[in-house]
Amino acid sequence: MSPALVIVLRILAALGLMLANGVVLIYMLRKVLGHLHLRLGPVHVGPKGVFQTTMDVLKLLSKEDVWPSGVDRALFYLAPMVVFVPSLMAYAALAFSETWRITDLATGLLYTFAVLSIVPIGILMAGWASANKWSLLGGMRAAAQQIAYEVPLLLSVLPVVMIVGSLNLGDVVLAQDGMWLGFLPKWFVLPQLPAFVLFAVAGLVELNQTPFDMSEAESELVSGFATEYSAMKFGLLFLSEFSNSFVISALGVTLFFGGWLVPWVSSEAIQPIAPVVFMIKVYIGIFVMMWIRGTFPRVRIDQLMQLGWKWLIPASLGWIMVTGLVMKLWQLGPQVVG
Amino acid sequence: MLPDATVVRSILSAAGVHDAPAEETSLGLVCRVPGSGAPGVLAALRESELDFRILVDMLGTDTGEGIEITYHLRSLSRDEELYAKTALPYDGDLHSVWNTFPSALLQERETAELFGLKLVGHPNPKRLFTTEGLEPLLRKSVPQRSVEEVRQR
Amino acid sequence: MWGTGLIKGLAITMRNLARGPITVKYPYEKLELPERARWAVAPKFDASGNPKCTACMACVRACPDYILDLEVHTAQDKSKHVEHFRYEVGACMMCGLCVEACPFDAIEMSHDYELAVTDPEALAYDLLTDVDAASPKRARAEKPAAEKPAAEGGGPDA
Amino acid sequence: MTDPRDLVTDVGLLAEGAHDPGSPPAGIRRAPTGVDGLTTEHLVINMGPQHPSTHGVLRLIVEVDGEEIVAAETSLGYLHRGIEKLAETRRYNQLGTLMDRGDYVSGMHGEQAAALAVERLLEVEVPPKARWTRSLVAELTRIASHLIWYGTFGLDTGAMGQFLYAMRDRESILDILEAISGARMMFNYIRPGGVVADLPAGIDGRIRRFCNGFDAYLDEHHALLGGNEIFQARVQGVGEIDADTALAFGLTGANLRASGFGWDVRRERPYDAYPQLDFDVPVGTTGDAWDRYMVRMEEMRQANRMVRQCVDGMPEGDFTAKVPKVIRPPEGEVYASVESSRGETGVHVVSDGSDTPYRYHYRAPSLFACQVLEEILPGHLIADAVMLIGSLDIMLGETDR
Repeated sequence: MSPALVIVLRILAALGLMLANGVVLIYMLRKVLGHLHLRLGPVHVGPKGVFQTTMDVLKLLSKEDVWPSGVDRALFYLAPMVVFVPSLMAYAALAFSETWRITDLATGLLYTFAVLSIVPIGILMAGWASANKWSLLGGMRAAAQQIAYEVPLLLSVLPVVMIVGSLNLGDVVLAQDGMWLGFLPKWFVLPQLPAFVLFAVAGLVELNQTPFDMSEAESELVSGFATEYSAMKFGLLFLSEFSNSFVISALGVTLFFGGWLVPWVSSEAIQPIAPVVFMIKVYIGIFVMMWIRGTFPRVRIDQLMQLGWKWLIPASLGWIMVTGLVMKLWQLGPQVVG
Repeated sequence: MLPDATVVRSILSAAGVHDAPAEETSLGLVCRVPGSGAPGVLAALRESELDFRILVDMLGTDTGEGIEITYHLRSLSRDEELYAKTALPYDGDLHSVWNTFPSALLQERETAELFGLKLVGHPNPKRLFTTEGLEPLLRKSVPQRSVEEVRQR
Repeated sequence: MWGTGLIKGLAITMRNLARGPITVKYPYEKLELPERARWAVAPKFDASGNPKCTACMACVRACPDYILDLEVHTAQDKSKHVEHFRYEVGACMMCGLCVEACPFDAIEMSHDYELAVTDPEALAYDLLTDVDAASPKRARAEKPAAEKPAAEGGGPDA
Repeated sequence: MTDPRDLVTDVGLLAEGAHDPGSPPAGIRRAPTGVDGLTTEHLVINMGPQHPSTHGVLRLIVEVDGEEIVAAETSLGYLHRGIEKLAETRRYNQLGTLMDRGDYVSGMHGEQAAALAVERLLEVEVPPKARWTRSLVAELTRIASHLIWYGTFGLDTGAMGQFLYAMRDRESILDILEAISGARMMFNYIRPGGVVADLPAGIDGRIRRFCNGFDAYLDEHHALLGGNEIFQARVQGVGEIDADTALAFGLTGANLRASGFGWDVRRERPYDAYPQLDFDVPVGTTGDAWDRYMVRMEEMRQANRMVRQCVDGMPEGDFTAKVPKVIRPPEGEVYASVESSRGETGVHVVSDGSDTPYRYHYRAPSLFACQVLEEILPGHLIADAVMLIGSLDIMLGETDR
């Protein structure tokens, strides 16, 4: 195969994975929220309603694309793409197994965070271009949120990087292979529990998920930045939200829960079904997000800012220092080099 | 429940309303005050020893000769209630009592709008419920649809 | 404090997930209506299939929405013939005052609650068309047998 | 004691052109300051009538500086049906159908107020069974109404679960009320003189079963929403209304009691079976949204207690007094009020001796809650405005009438 064809195939694989994820996750969200709320969720289209989301995508595709008067046409058109494309790009560095990757980037972790941080710019564009005051407020919130939470999100994963000594997501997983004291899985969530909590909170903010869905905040801002969007432009905004939750969940699994590894099973034995294990773990992570979404109220924007600046950033910096000190004192160097 | 009528009368005369009738009716103790004097009288009642601190309710009634405004006052410290009535001509001036009782803010707008009165001294004398140009709905001269009209819908 | 409330909340939603859905899948499953449920007005008929209505107009007068209308033709011998007993279900608020007012138990609040129609004309229809009204004397004589149960009972008698 | 004149500060700030009612909204106004040619602007935002959190069709025109509200004006009338005018052509026993549609979430209380007013005009004695039945259904309705408030208040904060759990419990109440009255919301059950029909056989067992289960569910509701730290951070200290402001603006019911003033119509002007019932009146301290939340949660527990007492102590006898079918009360004027879910729901009837009221006035507690919004909102964030509207439990059906 020519290298060009391989690249195209890889991009198509990423796109297919993203679209499939979107469809599955929206169905899953409806079912999970439904059952959490004593309801059933979709039941009509297909057995147990499995084709409901497919039909919704078809509906969105066939809907009229409304251009409200007064919108900034160029930005209004570009915004969904600026939101969608980085979400797609974020799949590139994920490690589904030792061999199953879209690309094998040495700086995978940094790259993923970098592309994900483009998403709020698209949201800000959408909010500004919509010529709607609610959208504007939503966009402004997204911008404030991004500035406040990019930092703790990155800082919270730094201790893991310090331990592993690599930004490659595959290396991070391999560093978690094995046992502590013979029975505890060598997952970073155990020694790095504070880092995981910081990562989870900052990740939820980054994803605009309840309890931090400030830029959408349907009870305050109607629908925030997405108020004026319709048809597939809305679909793209919606889809990227779900795809991002997959990416963040995958990062969490990779960094703290041993990626495709299963405790008490050797990494060679798990190799044939590694991507499946990885997906199951990611979906469990997403289920927890949905569970939180079905339970928690939303924080207020000034409380969110306070949480970010006053607590998360100092706490993550402090934890980096603690980790560094421990590594220095006990001479625990990076486990994987290069 | 009922305040002492003589006390009410003395408060009213101190406020400049002489010979104001204050009598017991099926409603309770009702005193009558002139339309333009209503804000002053209500303020006097509020500051008096009867301590009518709450304007519970306020309504207009089309009596056929004009609009009668009823203020329903309540004193919490003495657990007494008093009704003050004001007779206004059609299209007359409704003097706002919001300075004394902020709870009249919206009710005065409603009463003025639905009885076609002119609101005087109100910070925001706009219509409250209905659109501009609608007849004052609660006047008896404004008919409802008759049964025949309803049938012919 | 310290996030215990958050954990407790998650536990509560999970407990409710375990309780299972309470959904009644409406068009496939239906709840049983209680006996007193009030929905569209329906005429009642006696054993031989004749309407019990005597065209006394009590229901028409009782209706707060003016949606009942009786068009009655009175013959020479005072017997009444109902040309139309119109009922506009689209404006009916199912208050039950007409049924309470009926002295002959000739109409009832039925349990027919699936009232959505696609044709606006169908929102008003005749309860009775072109039938002889029951004679009040006979209706009164028959009434004890067809007495409404106390639970269904109308308003207090005058 | 504060002078209410001091309390009113910003009322009608937006209405500078108010004497010309046809003038357009003020739009975006430039703040006076600017640095190097840069200016900041206040934004005028139209919140409602189709905003998800304005609980119906309340319209708030808010002027915001960033997200902070600097002025607010309520605009009502999107649900105005002219109930007071319609009542002038309805006979006295038809008034309940109108009152149901005023405060449509707690219809029984409106009917009760109308019935009490007509009874006061007629001077009839209501038999004990009717009075106890009325209190029973009124308290059930109070729980149902507060459950809706609880659910939607949570929705305002962004939580979703409690809404459906509240609906589950409300559904069982509505089933009971449907079995009693024949309808789920527009009951038309309480009439002048008593109630329209006796309680159906076997309903007391159903009500007891509900009461026994509900206390546990109520604890769960409180743990789910009130125990949540995020929710506490959202509501504590938000929208504080002190007792003087509350009294000056005519707040009643739970909103007034949350401000620390324990006025309850059921206590101060007892009606129906309340003199015989044993209940506590919860009173808050600071009058913030959290206090209003706590007061309403406790009111549900007290209402449940009263329902149990009503079922246990239900006397035998007639369910209605002898009242003529066409009621022609003597000439006169009365005011009767009940403690509805939202406050003091009053009915002021002027009778001219005919079979329809000459003038029928409906004191809607939510109207007073609406006017306190203009006073309290400035200084809060938009997110707090949503909390404030939610905690005041505004019902637009009765403000607009």
